[in-house]
This record gives sequence, structure tokens and C-alpha cells, in this order.
Amino acid sequence: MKELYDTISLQFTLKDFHQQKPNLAFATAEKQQLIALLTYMRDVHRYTHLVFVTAVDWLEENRFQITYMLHNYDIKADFGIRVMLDRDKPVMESIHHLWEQGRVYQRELHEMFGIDFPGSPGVNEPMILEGWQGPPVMRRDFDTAKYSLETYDHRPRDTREPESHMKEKLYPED
Amino acid sequence: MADLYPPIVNGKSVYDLNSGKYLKMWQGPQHPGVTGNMSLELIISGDQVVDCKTHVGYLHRGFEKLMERRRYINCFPIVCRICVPEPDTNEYLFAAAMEELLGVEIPERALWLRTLNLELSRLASFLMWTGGQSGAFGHGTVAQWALAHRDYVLDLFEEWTGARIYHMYMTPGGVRGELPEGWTKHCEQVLAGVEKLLGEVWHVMFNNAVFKSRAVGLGVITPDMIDHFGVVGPVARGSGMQRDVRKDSPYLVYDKLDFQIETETAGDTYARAVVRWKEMHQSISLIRQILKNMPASGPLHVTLPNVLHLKVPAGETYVRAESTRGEYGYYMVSDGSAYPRKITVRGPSYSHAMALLEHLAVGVNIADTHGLMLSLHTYPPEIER
Amino acid sequence: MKLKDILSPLYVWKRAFEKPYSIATLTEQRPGSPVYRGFHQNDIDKCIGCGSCAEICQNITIDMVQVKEAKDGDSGLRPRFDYGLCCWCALCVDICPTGSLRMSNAYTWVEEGLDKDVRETFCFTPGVDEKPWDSEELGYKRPNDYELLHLDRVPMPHLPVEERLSSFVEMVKGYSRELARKEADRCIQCGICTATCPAHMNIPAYIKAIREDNLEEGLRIMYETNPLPGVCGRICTRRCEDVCALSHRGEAISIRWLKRYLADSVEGQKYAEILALEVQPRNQSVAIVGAGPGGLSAAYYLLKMGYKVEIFEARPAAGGMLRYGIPEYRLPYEAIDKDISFIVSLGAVIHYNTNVGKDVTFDALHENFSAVFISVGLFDSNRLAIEGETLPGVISGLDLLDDVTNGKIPVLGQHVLVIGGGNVAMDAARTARRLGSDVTVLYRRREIDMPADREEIEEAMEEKVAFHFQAIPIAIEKTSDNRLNFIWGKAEMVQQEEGKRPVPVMIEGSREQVVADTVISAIGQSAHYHWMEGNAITNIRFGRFNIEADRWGKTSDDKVFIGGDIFNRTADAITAIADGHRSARAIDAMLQQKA
Amino acid sequence: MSYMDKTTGIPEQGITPPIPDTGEMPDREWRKDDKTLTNAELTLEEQDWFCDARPTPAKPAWGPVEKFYNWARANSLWILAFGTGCGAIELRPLVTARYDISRLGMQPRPTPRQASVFMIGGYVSIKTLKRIVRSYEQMQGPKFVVAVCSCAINGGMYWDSYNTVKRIDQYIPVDVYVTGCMPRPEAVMAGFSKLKELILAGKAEGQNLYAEKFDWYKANQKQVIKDWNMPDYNW
Repeated sequence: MKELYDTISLQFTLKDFHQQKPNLAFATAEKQQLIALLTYMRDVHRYTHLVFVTAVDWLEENRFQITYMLHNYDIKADFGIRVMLDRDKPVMESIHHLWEQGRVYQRELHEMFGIDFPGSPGVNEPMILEGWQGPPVMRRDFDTAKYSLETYDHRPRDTREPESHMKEKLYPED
Repeated sequence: MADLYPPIVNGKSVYDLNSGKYLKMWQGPQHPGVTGNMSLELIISGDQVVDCKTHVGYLHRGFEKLMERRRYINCFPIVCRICVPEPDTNEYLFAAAMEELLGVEIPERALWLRTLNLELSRLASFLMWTGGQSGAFGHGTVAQWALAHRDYVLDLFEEWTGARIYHMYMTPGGVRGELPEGWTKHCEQVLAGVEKLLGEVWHVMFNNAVFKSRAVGLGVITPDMIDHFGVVGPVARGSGMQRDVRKDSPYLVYDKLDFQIETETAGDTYARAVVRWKEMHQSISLIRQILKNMPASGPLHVTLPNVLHLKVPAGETYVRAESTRGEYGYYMVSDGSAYPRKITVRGPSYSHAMALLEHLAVGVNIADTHGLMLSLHTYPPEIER
Repeated sequence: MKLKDILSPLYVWKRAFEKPYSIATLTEQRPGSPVYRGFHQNDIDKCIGCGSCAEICQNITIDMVQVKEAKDGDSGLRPRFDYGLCCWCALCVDICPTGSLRMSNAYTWVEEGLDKDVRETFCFTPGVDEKPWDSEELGYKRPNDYELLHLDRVPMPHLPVEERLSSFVEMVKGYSRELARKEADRCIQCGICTATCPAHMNIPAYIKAIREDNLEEGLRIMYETNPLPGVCGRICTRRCEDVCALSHRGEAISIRWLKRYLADSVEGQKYAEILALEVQPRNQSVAIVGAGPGGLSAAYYLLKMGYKVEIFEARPAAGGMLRYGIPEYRLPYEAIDKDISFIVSLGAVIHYNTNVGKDVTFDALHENFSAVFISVGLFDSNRLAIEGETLPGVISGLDLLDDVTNGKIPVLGQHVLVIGGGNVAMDAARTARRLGSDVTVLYRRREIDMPADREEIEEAMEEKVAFHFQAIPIAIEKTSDNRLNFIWGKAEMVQQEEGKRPVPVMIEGSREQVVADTVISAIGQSAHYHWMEGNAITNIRFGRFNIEADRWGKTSDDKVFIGGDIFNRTADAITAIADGHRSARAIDAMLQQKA
Repeated sequence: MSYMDKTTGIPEQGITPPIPDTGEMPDREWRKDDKTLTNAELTLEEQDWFCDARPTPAKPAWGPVEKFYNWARANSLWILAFGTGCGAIELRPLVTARYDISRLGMQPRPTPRQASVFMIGGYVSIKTLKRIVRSYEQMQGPKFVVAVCSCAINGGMYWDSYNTVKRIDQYIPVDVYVTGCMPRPEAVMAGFSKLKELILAGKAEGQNLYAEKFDWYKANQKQVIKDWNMPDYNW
């Protein structure tokens, strides 16, 4: 996989190469070069299968990572391409013209992370959530437990910690 | 007649709903023909579908969000709920991804038992599909048989793992228990029963004039569509693709087992059904091979560092396995803490049920839409998770 | 379309003559399989309420509710399950440290839903609320070879026996960083130990700090309740480990060695910076009699509160029994000095070689200081009370240890007898071994009755100390060659009262003897109060053996507090430290009230 | 406990429902008067398509006749084949050859209009809840609800999920609960047997409860279904 990385690096700016397994590697690409890189990978290196597109929220670094996983059926190898986006203004170019299911992934990312893909068909339509009014749910600053506890009716709990309970019972004065 | 159907531009029908020629019809989520809860928004002209849009999200529980706030060990019970008919693939992949990041090797016998578990659950899932596919084309009898036999497979699971549906057997680090005494014999009886059933299904379903006339030519997937739509698994194999994760990148002990990739070339519903029928035979053969070649004894489990505060080293990985519906994968990102940064579940239904189904449904008779949907073997919870 | 395709489906009719699939009686239930994960069962006598089940549950299924009274090693809490939240993953069963929790193969529980709060209807405490499946034998149990916990201790490196005997070098080497983190990783953080520790140290918290390699935080946590962690990390009687949840099926966490690791890993010079005490100075001052663990602990906390502290110590160095009663191979002097020097650096004034009653009167202390804390310890050895006890060559265990500490190497001779079964007896015996003698220990009761640490006894045996159990001393005679003839009788254990431990009674006419060069008696210590005289003690009430005080160590004179071995019955360092801390708070409360 | 503060944070009292269940009818914009509903969320044209009458509790018939009715109801439980969660997967063995509940006069029906039992199979996402309410209201009386799986009782595994309701009985009345994850077909069957008993005893009055406490249920439903675009009562 390293040779492949070196080959691509001649044309594209890549960094953070990481070989996880003999047939799986990751690298970070430039946002502007991504569409060209994906097309190049698909058409030249026969990474024809788009396995998935997903996003990771690096809240602390204030960015989103989008991972495009490509698979080459001829040599049975995967190449994951990461792109870093500014978390405040997450906009990414659409890949729906390269792979048909790309638009579905992009719809999901738009709904779950609030990442925009201008030009992707139906990207603004709600896909999974219906009538959701809160922030994009998969962002890490959305606290699902807190939301759930505040919105729905839970059984009031009556639980004790062994440590504090024992101290309280056995040594009430200490 | 021709002017009844709207013109198709760039693969999409162009129509005007207000013209009175077309009707919008919803199929699902409360519909006996759909698999799981998803709905199709169909635009019909007469009884022909001119446009189709898939709506999912009825089973969304936010797994990926929930897993972010659960310890690794606590993700283990939750992942199997992503796919009800075949939960074990999820269990295996989660465990495999975690073990890979941790750098843990599990014992030999655990590998064999995991494979056995996966193949049995493949059989159960395919039997359920048989029921669905035949039921969708009006063959209730086969559905009754297939589901009864699936129940016998579930009995095997219950005896072995302690649960019928959610086995929670493949814990990170190995497997949870030994095969009980007499299980192998019981398994052989069930396999013989299923094998007999498959012969009957061939007579009653595959050689049935009604099934043939409806399934042949329905939803044809041409080889050039495969990569464009991200088609995997039996659906791709029905179009002649020699692709099977078990062969391509062997995991567990699949490289020690003898089997061939089953393919058909027609690419229609019938061909896909035949592929699955063959794969059920293949599963039975694999289970028999496993039972024969499995090491008789040995450790089943390695004890991980204390699971209550287990931290997984920072890194990312992707592991995949072949489920009944095709390539299933887990993309796990760890930031070195005790909680996963992100676990993405790549379900094969994702591309099948959304982009592909919307494309294939155009021009299909309304009555055939759920037969088509079942032939893609979609399962909504793995789309929305 | 072929004719075959039309005829072939008629094959279904064949099935009409076969055995039907259906289960004959639908309403009758098939039992779940022998490993079925059904409803929970809990052996509430075996359960210790550690809450690991609640901790590992990813749902909020398990509430810990009070079922029994709390006692040492048992929180009295028991898990209460909510089947509106459970997912039957059985992780709770897998992790249960005592193995009390399991599952039956019952699976049917139906309730009507109208007119009741359904949130509570599926809640129950297994073992307490009666359920139909309580006596069910089948069901999921943790498979034998499947274990989530690490039950075996990370072994502690020791010096080999030969090397141990040749010197007083500390025999326990201490954990390395890797070993300590590995051992800390075993902890399930239940906190059962915390209440049992006399000082209520926050053990799970500092173990967590070790696991996360945050030593400074760990040190801070330890100093909240124990200002002598380096000492306790070596010689603590560690009652925490006796109640450790993991000890039920495996070995307890080495809490003591982890503490030692933590204290040893931080350099003494950095203590001040790490602990960063912000002291609000107050102008009252407190006198402390005795610089043992109790006095030092009180001094630390009083200093922390801003009081001025002066310690009066009769001996030339601080540490009390830690220094003079515990041999160096168990507790090296550097470890004591490290802890003490930090306390001194905070401003404690220690008057060495100052006997209260001789060099300074108790009256003066009572008058010049706002409060007096007494922790003089037990420095008088109990007497054997047999004939020949005063012969030369009969010494007490404490004297021996004291001499060794002071650098006087006593001449013990070839064969040494040690009388007693406590820690002092073990220390004396092993010290004598290191001085080159053959040692035999005589003890009145059986081996299992010995009050000494199990570990100490085993190590003594490793070091080839011989033991005679059930041996009651009768007399000591002088032999012709100026040695000692020790006469003892064989005892049998007689159960006197139900529920009490059996008492050794000498077998009629039994008489055995052994010749030794030295006889060391180590059968307990006591205190004396001759030094307390003058007007100040008029208010202090004395009991039969000691000064009467409430549980805060406050005597009937509200300026005088006591603590340490003279106050508590356990007579160990950690209790003395706890006393010191408790009394410091009581003194503070008293002084605040006055002010 | 360290585990993401799971033990803390649960309020002493559940926050929903916002309206105390006092039996009094709260004043809401969607209620014109005691008899009619406004269907305010629909367009004027759509309002014509739906009825605006509130559901009314059905009065029991004269003693023996009601008993006969109950006997008949109890022996022809037709289940709405709407699998709302994972629990639905155990319905399939139940209605097929192995367990074959058609022997007991039970069978799955594809449409709410023909069904009398609604089986809630576990967790209910908000999007499904909307369809559940709609399907439930469309079912003809007498109708009964059986909720299986622990998720329907207190939220189950998804107690902290943003998208599933925790208690189904706040949104539709539930006659029988079956716990388990999954409950086996036998357990589900036991639930149906219990339902039969209740019907025979005349106690399965969930439908009437829904009519009586209609405003309370409706308020709860509208609180979580943010994009309510249905008629207030789907009939």
C-alpha cells in the first residue's frame, strides 16, 4: 500500500499515511483535491467500490473528519481517504456523480452532522429523523442522555453507591 | 399507451403530479410486504410504478450515538440489535475490530466456534428470507415451512448460547461457552431437515410457474451497475460477480474450509433467489465441515484487561464480513479513551434499499415491488441504525 | 412455460402426510434450555453488594437497594432489577466477583398494564422478592473458563530467602510501573474497602490514579486521609484487602503494595509542591505527646488547619513503634524519614529526648497549650508471669527490636526461643534469624489462631523459623552450662462457649522442655501513665486499664485528647493514623467553638 | 461510579407528561369544545377529509350480552401485522407453522381496520410513534394493545436514546405487558392468554381509557411528535 501512496503523492497532497493491515491503509487528503483524487483512484487504480462515507467529530480540534473508504476488488485492498473540514463551516463537495449511493451517505451526513454537500440531490430532505428540531444529533456536543432524560419519562431511580452508603451507615460521624 | 408513462431523463422520471395521470401511493411502514419498517413512496400510473422514493428511519435508535457513550464492553450487547434476523455478524465484527485495535489474538477454537455461529445464523437468516420472498409472491406455504425450520435453527442457538435471537455469544476476546453435549447430533438433525426442505422449496417455489413468471426479468441488475450502486453480496453474485468476502479476504477460518462462490448470471430476482438457495446448501456444507474439522478442545477466551476501564489504543480500522445480504463492515475509530470515538456500521442494505431500489422499482408492477425489495434482501435497521 | 412448472408445486401435498411442525399444546410452555438467559437469581447471603453488576450494566437496569445492615465487607445493598430496562446480556452475571448472581431459565412474566404504574411493576430484587423461578436450577451461569475479572494477583518481587537472612535490606522489592498499573487494573472500584479501612482512605480513587498514571493526584488523595503513606504502604495490617470483593473468588488487590508504589514513586522534595497546602495560620497551639503514627497524623492535620504544633518525644527519633518496633527489613528507616520530614517541613516542632513528666511536666503542657493530644503507645511488654522470668537471657521482643534500631547488636546465642504469636513475635523471631540464630516460636494456640499476618507467618516459615503450637510456658530454669531450659506443656483446644474461640487448656501431666540461649517473650504490650501527674489530670477520668474517652478521643477534660494504641484495641498503625486525624478534627472543632 | 454519570441526572420525578393527569380536560388550542376537534395542523381542504369528533367511551351492553360479546372478542384476536421494533421478529414464528396461533382464532391482519390487537414490539421511535398513533386510532373497537419487550416498559437498552420513547403507555393505553429481550414466542403467547382473560373479565378497557383521557394522551403525543401534521383523531 505504501507504493500506492507514493504514487498518488506525486499528483496529490497527502499526509498521515497509516497502514493498519496489509490490505488496509488510510491517508489524509486535501479538501480541494478530493473529488479529483477519488475519480483518479476509481478510474486509474481501480478502487471502484465505495464502501462507505462517514464522518468523525473531533470536537476538541474543532473539525470534522470525513472518511471515504474505497475498495479494489482486483487486489482486495481498501484505501481510506480522510478529509478534514472546519467544524464551524462544514461544507464538502458532493460525490453523487461518482457513485449513486454517495447521495444517500451525504443525505445522512447532512442530517446527522450538519455537513453540507451542495448539489447533492435531496441532501436537505430529512432522511431518518422526522420533525427533529434540535442540533444535528451525531455531533459530540449533543448530549443524548441529557436530552432523553429531559424529554421522556423515566422511572425515578433509587440506587446507592456501596462506598458512600457504607461510610454513611457504618461511620456516620466520620 | 406510451404517453401514459412519463419520459425518463437521466434515469429519473419526469412527471407532473397535478396532471391527474399519476397517483402517489405509500407502501409501508405498516405493510405486510415490506421487510422491517420502511416505506416506499410510489408514483404510479395505472398499476405501474413510475417513480419510487425510499423512506427510512422508523427504527432509528441512534446506535452510533449510543455507542459513543458506552464503554467498549457495553457496546457488545448493543451491536447485535442493529440487525435482528442476523445479529451475529454484528457481534463478530465489533469484536474483531476491537481485538484488532487492542492487538489481541483469540484462541483457535474460538475462531471455529465463531465461524459456526456465523454460518448457522446465515442459514437462519436465509430461511427467513425464503419465507419472505415466497410470501411476497403469494406462496404462503413455503413461508410456513421456512419459518418453522428457522425456528429449529433458533432452537440450536438457544441450546448453545442461551438465547434465541440475540445470542451475545462472541464477546470481545473469544466466545462465551462450550457447545453443549449432544448438540452436534441435534445440529445434524436440523441440517438434514433443512436440506430436505430446500429440495422441496426447489419444487414448490423455484419450479413454480407463477414464481417464475413474476420473478424472471424483475429488477435486472447489469454488471455495470454493480460498482456504481455499491451492490454487494448475493445481489452482486446474481449478476455474475465473483465476489464474496469469505473468499476475497478470508476471516476467521474460512480459508480452511472448502467452498466455492455461487453465482448466477441473469441478474434478476429469480437469479438472486437461486444464488441464495445455493448458498443455503453451501452453509449446510460449511457447518458440517466445521463440526468435522474443529479442534475438539482448547481455550475459548482470552481475558482482556479489566473491561470496566479498558482503554483501546488510538487508531482506526475497518473490518468486514459477508452477511446474508453482502458485505457488512465496522469502521472503528478510537481516540485512546475508554469510549469509542466513532463506530460506523456499514450495512449492505444501505446502498441496496435506497439508491438501487429507487432505480429498480421504476417500471415495476405495484404488486411486484415488495417481491423486488425482498430480492434485494434489505433490512432497514442497518440503514438507519 | 413448461408443464413441469405447473405440476411441480403440487409437491406440497406430500407434506400433508408428514408429521406436522406445530407444537401440540401451545399454551404449555417449553422450558428454556439449560443455559437459557432468563430471569435473575441472587444468593443474597453470598452477595456482598459491591455493585459491580450495576457498574457494568449499560442500561440503568440495576439499582442497589438496602436489604441488610451494612457490615465490614458487605455493603448490605443488593441489586434490584428493572425488566423494563434489562437486555439479558448477562454481563452482570459474568462480572459478579462473588459468583452469587446467576440466571434461571424462566422467561415468562406478564402483567396487565392499565391502572398501574408500569414503570415499577417489573422491578424486583432477586433473592428478596419471591418469584416462581427462585428455585430453578437450570439457566445461565458464568461458564467456568470464561472470566471477565483478573482474579490472580500480580506477583510482588521478593528477595530470595538466602539473601533475606543475610541482611536487614528491605525484602519486598516493590512494584515497577508496569506491574503496578497491571495490578491497579484489576480493581473493580467498588469501594467496599473504603469503609473498612480505619482511616477510610479513598482506595478506589488512588488505585484509579495509579492506573491512569497520575501519581500526583494519587498522592493528593492519599494525604487527604493518611499522612504516612510510605509507612502504611509497607506495614499496614490492610484490613481493606481482607474485604476486597475480588478475594471471594480470587486474590484481593494488593492495595498495600500499590500504596507503597505510589508513595515511593514521588520524590520527597516534590511533596510540598504537589500537595500545595494553603494554610490559614491560627494562633492556638497544640501539644502532642509521642511522635508515633497517631501523633504525627494529628500533627499533620492540625498543621494543615493552621495550628502550631509541638511534639514531645522521649526517644532520639520520631516514628514511635514504626521505628522502634518494626525491623528494618520490613520498614526501612528512609521510608519513615521521608514521611516524617514532610510533616516536619510543614512546621511541626519535635522536642526529641524529652520525657513528659521528667523533662517537662504534664501540667505545663496543659497550661501552655490550647489542647494536648496524647498518643504515647504501648511500650511496656507484658510479662510471662512464670518462674525464672527474670533470669539473664530472658528478654522482651520489643527490647530486641529497640536495640537493633539503636544499633546495638545483641548477642543471642545459637538457639533462640520466641514466645507469642503476634506480629512482634514474628518480627523478633525473624530479626533473630537475621542475627544468625536458630529460632523456635512457641504459641499457646493453633496456627490458624495466630494474630500475626498470614504473610508474616509464611515468610517466617520460609526463613526456617520452627514453630511449636499449643505450647503453654511453665517455667524457665538455668542449666548447668549457663543456658536456659524452657519448660512447657502441651495444650488442647477446648470449646468453652458457643460462638467464642476455643481456649487452650494444658493437658494434665504434659511436660516438655527445650534448651535455648535466649528466650524472647512477645506476648503483648501495655501502657503506663505514671508520667501523668499534677493538677491537670484531676479532670481526666481513668478506666480500668486506660484513659476513658469518647470515639473522638476526647477525654473528660475537654482540652485533652488521646489516640493511637493506648486508645484503640486494634493497636496498628493505620488505626493510630485514623485516631490522629479524627482527634485533629475534634480539637479543631473544640478550639473553633471556644474562639 | 465512573460510567458517564449514568446514575446521576435522572430527575426525581419524570418530567413528561407536562399536564398532570388529574382527569380534568386541559385547555388546548386544538380542542374547540368538549365534542369536536379542530384538526388545526391540517389545511382547510384536508380538514374536510377527516372527522372532527372526539372518541367516546363505549358503554357495555346488558350483562349477559356483554359477556357473550367478550367471549366472542376473546376468541377472535386478530393481530395488526405492524412490527414496530425487534419484538416483531418473534411474531413471525408465532403466526407460522411451529406455534400456529391460528388454532386459537388469532391471525395477523394487514390493515388496522380488520385488526383488534396491536402488538407493540419493543422500542418505538418518534417517527414510528406517529404511525402507531395513526394505526391505533384507525383500528375498530374493541381494540387492545399488547406491548412486548422491555423497551416498551421503561425504555430498555435505549434509555438514553434521543429518538425512542421510554414508556409506550403514555401515548396509547396498553392492556398487557410482556417483558423480555426478546420474549420468546411462548412468553408472547402468555401475554395473549392474559389478554384473553382480561377480555373475558371485561377488564381490557384500554380503548375506553383512551377515549376518557383523550386529551392527556393527545398532549403527550403532540409533545414528542414535533411535526404533527395529522388529524387529531384518525378516524
